[in-house]
Amino acid sequence: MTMQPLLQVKAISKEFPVYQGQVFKKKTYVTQAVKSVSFDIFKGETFGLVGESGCGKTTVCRAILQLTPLTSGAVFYKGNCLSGMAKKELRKVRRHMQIVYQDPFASLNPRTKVRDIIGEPLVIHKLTQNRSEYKDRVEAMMTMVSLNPAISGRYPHEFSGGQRQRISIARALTVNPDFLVLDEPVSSLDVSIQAQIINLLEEIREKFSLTYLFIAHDLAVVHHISKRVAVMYAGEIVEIADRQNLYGNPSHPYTKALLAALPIPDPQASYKDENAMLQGGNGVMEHHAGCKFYVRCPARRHLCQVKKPVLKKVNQHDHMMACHLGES
Amino acid sequence: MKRYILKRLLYSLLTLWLTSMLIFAIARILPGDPVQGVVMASHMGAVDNNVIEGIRAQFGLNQPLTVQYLIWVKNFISGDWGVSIASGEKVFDMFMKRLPITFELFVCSVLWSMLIGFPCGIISAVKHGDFIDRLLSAGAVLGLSLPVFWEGIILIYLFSVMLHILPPSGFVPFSDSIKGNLLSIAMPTFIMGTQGAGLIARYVRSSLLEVLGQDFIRTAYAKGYSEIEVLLRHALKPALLPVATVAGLTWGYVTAGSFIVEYMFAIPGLGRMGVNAIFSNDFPVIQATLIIVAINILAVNLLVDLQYGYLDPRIRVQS
Amino acid sequence: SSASGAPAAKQDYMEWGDKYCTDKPVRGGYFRIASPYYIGAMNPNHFPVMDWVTMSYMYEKLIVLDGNYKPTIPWLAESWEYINETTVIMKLRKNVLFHDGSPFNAKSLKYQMEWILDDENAAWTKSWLEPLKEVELVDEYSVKWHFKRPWGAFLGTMASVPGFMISAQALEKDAAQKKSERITHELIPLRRKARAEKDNDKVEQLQKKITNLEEQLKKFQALAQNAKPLDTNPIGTGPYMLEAASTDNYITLKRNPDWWFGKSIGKPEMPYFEGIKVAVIPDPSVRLANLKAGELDSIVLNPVQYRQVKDDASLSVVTFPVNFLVYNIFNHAKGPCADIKVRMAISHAIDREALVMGTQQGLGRVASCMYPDDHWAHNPNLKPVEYNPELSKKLLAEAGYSNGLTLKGFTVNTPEAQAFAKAQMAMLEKVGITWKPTFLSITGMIEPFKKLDFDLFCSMYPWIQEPDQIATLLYDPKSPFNNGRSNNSKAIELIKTGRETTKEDDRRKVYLELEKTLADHFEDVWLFWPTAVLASSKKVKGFNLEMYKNLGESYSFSHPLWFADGRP
Amino acid sequence: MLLQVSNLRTYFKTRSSLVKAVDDISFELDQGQTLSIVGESGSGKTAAALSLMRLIPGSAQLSGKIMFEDQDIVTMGRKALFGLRGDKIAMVFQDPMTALNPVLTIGEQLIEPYLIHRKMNRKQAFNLGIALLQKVRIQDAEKRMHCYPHELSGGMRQRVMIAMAIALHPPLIIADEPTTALDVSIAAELLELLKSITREQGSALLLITHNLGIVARYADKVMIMYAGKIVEKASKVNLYQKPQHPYTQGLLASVPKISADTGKKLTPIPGNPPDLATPPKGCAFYDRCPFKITQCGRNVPKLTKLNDDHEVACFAKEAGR
Amino acid sequence: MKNRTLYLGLIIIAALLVVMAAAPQIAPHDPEAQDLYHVLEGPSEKHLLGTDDVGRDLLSRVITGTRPTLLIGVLSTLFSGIIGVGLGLVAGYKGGAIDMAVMRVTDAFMSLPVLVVTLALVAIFGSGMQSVIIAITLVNWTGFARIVRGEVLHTREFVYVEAARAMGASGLRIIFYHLLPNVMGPIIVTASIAIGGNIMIESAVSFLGLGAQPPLSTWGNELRIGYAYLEVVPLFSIAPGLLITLTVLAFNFIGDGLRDAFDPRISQTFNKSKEK
Ligand SMILES: Nc1ncnc2c1ncn2[C@@H]1O[C@H](COP(=O)(O)OP(=O)(O)OP(=O)(O)O)[C@@H](O)[C@H]1O
Ligand SMILES: Nc1ncnc2c1ncn2[C@@H]1O[C@H](COP(=O)(O)OP(=O)(O)OP(=O)(O)O)[C@@H](O)[C@H]1O
Ligand SMILES: [Mg+2]
Ligand SMILES: [Mg+2]
Repeated sequence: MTMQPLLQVKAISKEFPVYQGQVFKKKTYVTQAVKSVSFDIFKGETFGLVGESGCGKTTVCRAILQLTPLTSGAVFYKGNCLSGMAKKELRKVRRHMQIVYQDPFASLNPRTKVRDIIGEPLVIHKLTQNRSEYKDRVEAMMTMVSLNPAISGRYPHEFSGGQRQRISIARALTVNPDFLVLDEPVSSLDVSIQAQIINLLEEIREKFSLTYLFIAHDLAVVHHISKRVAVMYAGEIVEIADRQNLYGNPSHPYTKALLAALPIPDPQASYKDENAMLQGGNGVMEHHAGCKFYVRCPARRHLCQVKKPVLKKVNQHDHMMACHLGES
Repeated sequence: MKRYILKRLLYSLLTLWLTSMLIFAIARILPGDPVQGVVMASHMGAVDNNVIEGIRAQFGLNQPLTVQYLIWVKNFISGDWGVSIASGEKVFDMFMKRLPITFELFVCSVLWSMLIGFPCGIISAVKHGDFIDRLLSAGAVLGLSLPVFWEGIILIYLFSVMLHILPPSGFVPFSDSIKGNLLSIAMPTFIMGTQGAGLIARYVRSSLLEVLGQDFIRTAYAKGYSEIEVLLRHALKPALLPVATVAGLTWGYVTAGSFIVEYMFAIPGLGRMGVNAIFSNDFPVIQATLIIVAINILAVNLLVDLQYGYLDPRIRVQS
Repeated sequence: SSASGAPAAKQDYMEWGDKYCTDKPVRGGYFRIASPYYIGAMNPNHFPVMDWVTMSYMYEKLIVLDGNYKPTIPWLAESWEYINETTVIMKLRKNVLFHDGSPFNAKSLKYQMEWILDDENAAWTKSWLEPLKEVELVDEYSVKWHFKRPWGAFLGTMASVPGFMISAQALEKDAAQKKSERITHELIPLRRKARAEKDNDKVEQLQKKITNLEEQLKKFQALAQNAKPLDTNPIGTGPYMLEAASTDNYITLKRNPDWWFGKSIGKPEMPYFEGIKVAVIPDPSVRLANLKAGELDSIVLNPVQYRQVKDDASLSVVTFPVNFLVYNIFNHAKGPCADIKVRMAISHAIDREALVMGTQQGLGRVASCMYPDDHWAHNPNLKPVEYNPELSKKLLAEAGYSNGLTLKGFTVNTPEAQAFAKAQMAMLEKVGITWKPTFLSITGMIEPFKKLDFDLFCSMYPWIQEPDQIATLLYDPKSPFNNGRSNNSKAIELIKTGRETTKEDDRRKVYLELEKTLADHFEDVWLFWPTAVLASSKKVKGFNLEMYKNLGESYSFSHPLWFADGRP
Repeated sequence: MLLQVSNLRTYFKTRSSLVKAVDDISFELDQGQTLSIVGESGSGKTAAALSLMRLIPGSAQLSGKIMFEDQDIVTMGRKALFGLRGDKIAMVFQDPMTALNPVLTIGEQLIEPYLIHRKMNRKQAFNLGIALLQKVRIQDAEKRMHCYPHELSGGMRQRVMIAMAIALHPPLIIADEPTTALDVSIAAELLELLKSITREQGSALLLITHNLGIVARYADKVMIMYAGKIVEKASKVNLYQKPQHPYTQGLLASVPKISADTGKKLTPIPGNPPDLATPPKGCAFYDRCPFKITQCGRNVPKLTKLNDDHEVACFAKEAGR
Repeated sequence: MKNRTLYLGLIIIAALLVVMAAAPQIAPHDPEAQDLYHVLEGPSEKHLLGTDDVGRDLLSRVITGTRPTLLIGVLSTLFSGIIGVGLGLVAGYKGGAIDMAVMRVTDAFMSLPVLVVTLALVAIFGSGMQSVIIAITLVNWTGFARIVRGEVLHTREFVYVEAARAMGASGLRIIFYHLLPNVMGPIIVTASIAIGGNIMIESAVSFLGLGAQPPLSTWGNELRIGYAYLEVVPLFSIAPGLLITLTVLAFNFIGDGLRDAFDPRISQTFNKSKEK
């Protein structure tokens, strides 16, 4: 693969100072939400990102779209560095990169009519000449995501979760972007609506040859939609590979654990590997030099506690992993 | 924590500095020569220009404003608050005489407003939508919306002229007679407190409604608590957080109210002194009054901010 | 003049008996009254004094006024005589003690006058004594007053603030204390300088100065021992003395058991009240409520409150004339009112009768000029300006304002003054004059006065006693209170003459002439002389309206009140 | 029978309409059993669960019968109800982020059931609380007792909720989507925990979820809800192997499977669920149903027994049988 | 349920607006016509409420007083709202140094007692309706600024705001299009309290003699003069007093109602769960 990637994420890190206090905030400590994460996304592919809740997936998305300043690292879009780009230019680039948020309830302005939500990017980027063109575009978008244009005058709270997620998608697509970040677009939906949305996303991708960064908890969903998948744990990528390799040959203990715990909708089936089940809580701050996964890892060794594993190739298929296990 | 308090204090001082400039500006751009004003107001008849000029010079009115400001700040900090133009008394002494009176009135009013405001707010939140809620809510607004002086004169006629229960006006110091003292501040306290009570009731209600709508309240019920226990053990504390802010605001309301109430009820407190000073443009007193009120309000807000941490652990500063 | 020692029994003001009061006075009780202001400084010569009523319970004047506001009644002065135009010999009452036990005599009088004249004591009354050259001691109870020039207002002045007799001992201590304070302040920088100075000569010089001051300081400190500032510890000769004071709250006075007057007329029970409590209540409605609630025994009401008490069976209500003037000032220096036609038009446009009716409940006397109709300087031949809107319109047209005239102005921001201004606005509107007064606090008025930024200003002048005072104040161009910048040369001449005329009859003529001159020039719009309303609880005894009307303040001083059964 | 619900209806009054969140449902649950409720979001699962504890707002209308240990919760007096909640029936709420009081420590909240129902003193209760935390495998239990909810991770908070629910060994535990916000490994761990506790204590578990994988693993019986009604009720195995209602079939078909051919499209149920405020006249699924017959548009189908542990409410099925 | 009070409020205000607009027509007498020989009379057939201190018809005075009273209440609220909301939005959205600066200034203004500053400013600008409005505005914007800032701090964290940024929206657009409508609820409530509060401040200022100037007459002014005659003509003070209270109540009812309409969460009742 010598192709130029559409998006390059180079060693991005993000720290959040944790502020406390009502009126006068005070920095108390720093959360390392994302730590030196790198990956490339190629045109036309769907790149899946999974990981435990709170491991920094959303933060990666926001970092890519420059919605939060990076602590270090850089993001390149079509070879241009986005970090440190002038505001005006960035706003132009943003036309081509859109995001669909995790929470369909929170990401729509509750006091804006659906037609104005979907049409807002058109207004911002001044893409339509007049009212009727605007209306046409909005209606076309709504039809595409199978929403009835007749209800364009309603407010978000009058829609169901699935419909809202479709509104978000329509909004993201109005400006014909090249790259779409999908941050858990289906997590809060039930399975049938989830299926609707996933189908819709796939259709659109084929139709407009879009590129996706797709995040989800549900490994089956990620499996279904992604070409390559990265697994995150506590702000770091611990494993990254294409779908077949990752699901067929998981290497990192955390990936193994995730796959092992995957509930299968068949009462007769049993877990793949009961031994891979994890113990201990998540999110507990671990302050040692070694692997973040150390405490919960079923295969931990002493080395893991003192030395931090780095992401490196485990086989020829660009399968990378950060664990001492692979080492001798 | 210490650092936080320090920083918070620093901000308050910064605000105070801004306030002091505002206050100085207000006091100095008031039109009219205070000295001449007092001469006119005191009906003393002929006073010639020399006398007036002499008095003016005493107050250093001929220096540039910036110099006057700096001198004022310096003196103020060192406890020399100047001399009242209207009475010739030392402003600091005037304050010390009146402070306890106004303070008593304040504390009683704030207590009273809490005593009334909290239960009303709680009941009307619990009985949300019921008749009693609407009654209490209307009552709270009424408390806010009765013009102070009007309420005052009606109460005076009711309780003093008709029923002879309370003295119509005047202040009896605590040291003279405890009963007399309490009776003499009953009506002023009631009036000042009602305003605050209205405010508190409204805020307690809405804040409690907000809390009562939250999921953890349901959790509490699920454990087997009764309504009253849920209210006391789970709802009240989180609901108090926004109310604490309002308690700070109430303090401001009470301050504003004190200016008229003290005038009406002939209570020799700071409020009345302030009003008199404004009318006679007695700027040493105006400045001192305003700065004290400002310090007072800032301090209360500071306290309110600091105790947020105790009410809400999410805000609590970790050391 | 009467002989020293015994009071002149035949004098009216001392009349005391069945003729005026059938009840027998009883002693006891605290008399509760109210004042809108706290008294302020309690040395009448200091600044400011806001409550003269309370002041007069504690201090007594040399001379008091009769029913016509003429300074004829001997009080602490027993008798006086003009030896010539610039000298008066005065005999003083004997056996009068100040509240601190020190005697009132020629020496104390002389000290007080010198104290007032001494710049260091910052007595605002100093300018009143400007014509005074010297007070010469004749014997223990007589003094000779020497003037720089003929001083017509001398007696009037002694019946006024400088005539309030103060304990010389207290004055001296007070002054000494102030001086030692001042020296202490002076010493601080000197000492610092001396310490810092390198040059030996200069150090010596400074040291000398310091020693000098230190000696003075010692002297004054010795003098000031146990001194209490007079401003808070009044020492007079009056029937009551200070018991307790709480700033802005109340003052209580207690009976002076050694009051000379009662004893001298054989009524040692005088004064009858055990004490007086003056509550400070700024709001008039609250004052009235206090009276109705039985918390006060007597108050003076606004005329507008008259309706609220006149039918109250529990109160006795009397109305009596007061020596105030309510009038409008013209701006003589600038604007349309410099034109006499305009002034006449305005004067004729105001229906004074209706004004008194509507805004004063009919309580008030329509004014012809500045001196009230019961004042000795009042000119009885002058008639109030007639209400005649037609004439007014005609005059306006003549003045060139046939299309109407807009006037600027202001007035005090009390409800009474507002009602008053509102009524006048409507009257002026009828003849085509638009007057838009703003309502200002007293201090707020000073700017527009200075800038002459008004045409017509609605005002009041209180306590018209010595005719020279009001005349000088309002119509002398040099006066800081001549706010209208009136500059009537004839009037100015007459005022000067009045000041230097010492013969009573001659003075009166001068003032009658002055009034006529002012009236002829429509110098101001004199509206009315108010009438006061006094409401008291039925228990308060001893007030005879007839006698008060005849004798004025000399009656109040000589006829103290009492409670029917010695209790409020 | 531990719990017997018959003709339960829960209607919410809103400003403009009456929302029939739960509309005439009946089911029963025995000791030691796990009953799972599955359904679209907004189909009334939470409302049904809350109704069981009468935790619905005062303005809501509740009717029917909820017989729990021979008492009817619907008509029960307040005192008895308070005695029941937490002691006999406990609930793990949907969102652990908001279900804990943010201003009280974990410990304070955890020991409340003991204080309320066992009248213990604080110290005793506190020790029991530590044991509870250990039971749900929270490390440093004693230290954690003094933490505030915001100081814990989502998974830990969910554990605390579970600990609180099992404190008094209630005969019935209701768990309302206890793992939706969590990743699979933590979810699995928590459910294992819950399951083992019910096994040990013999409690019944009412498990609400829309994750069919979880149902498959932990439930004994399954109830499918659609628009406030039960459309299918069966034992787990029956349901997965022979789903009868078209909605159930649709649900099962829409689940993506790892083993499946990745190129294939998922097969969702077309259309949207109806508005509960204005339910259609006939079957609520009518618009989206591929097998609808005329009757479906006119009448509401009743739940009918197919065999001992399978019931379905569908005219098409009835007709086809 | 709650709507009933909203309607009641609306009806009262509508009635007042009608009275305000049609004042010249419905006032039975010329409100300025004085009759100095019939002052302070009780209610009669000719004067339904009696006459005031210079013999004007009280009813007509009260009717014509509607306009300035409402104007003072509404305009000063409007102006302080504009300033306060503007600053609050900017401070809350921008954060950092701007926020800090704005909030310090706000705190400084806030720590001055409303009445005193009003008095002082009125003394500077001269008394009269304009200065009362200016004065109240200068003091009252702080409340708006604080509340709006607080709300914005909270609202700007909503994902839809970030979504707008992701779309390339400018700061101005976010502030006015996304933040402002969503903080409208608290603004409305604050405004409804403020309108009443401002009418009260005006009456207090009038009480101290610095309010609106004749011939303009506000209820506050009427009340202040009338209160001196409480015993003679009780209606002189009671009528305007009741009207003030009624108006303040009405505005508060409207505010509460509108807030409820704006904010679905408020409709929750005791022990009810959050609607999803
Ligand atoms: N604005 C913020 N301020 C402080 N900490 C933050 C902020 N945003 C995220 N974090 C922290 O950064 C970490 C990563 O958060 P992020 O939202 O990226 O996780 P996530 O992987 O998207 O989780 P989820 O699956 O729950 O969506 C968390 O610990 C979170 O608490
Ligand atoms: N307090 C309430 N007032 C009015 N309507 C309500 C109330 N609570 C729930 N509803 C409505 O009742 C219906 C059922 O809600 P419920 O919460 O039981 O759904 P659910 O099946 O639990 O959904 P989810 O999977 O999203 O949790 C929904 O339409 C909801 O809007
Ligand atoms: Mg996320
Ligand atoms: Mg639910």
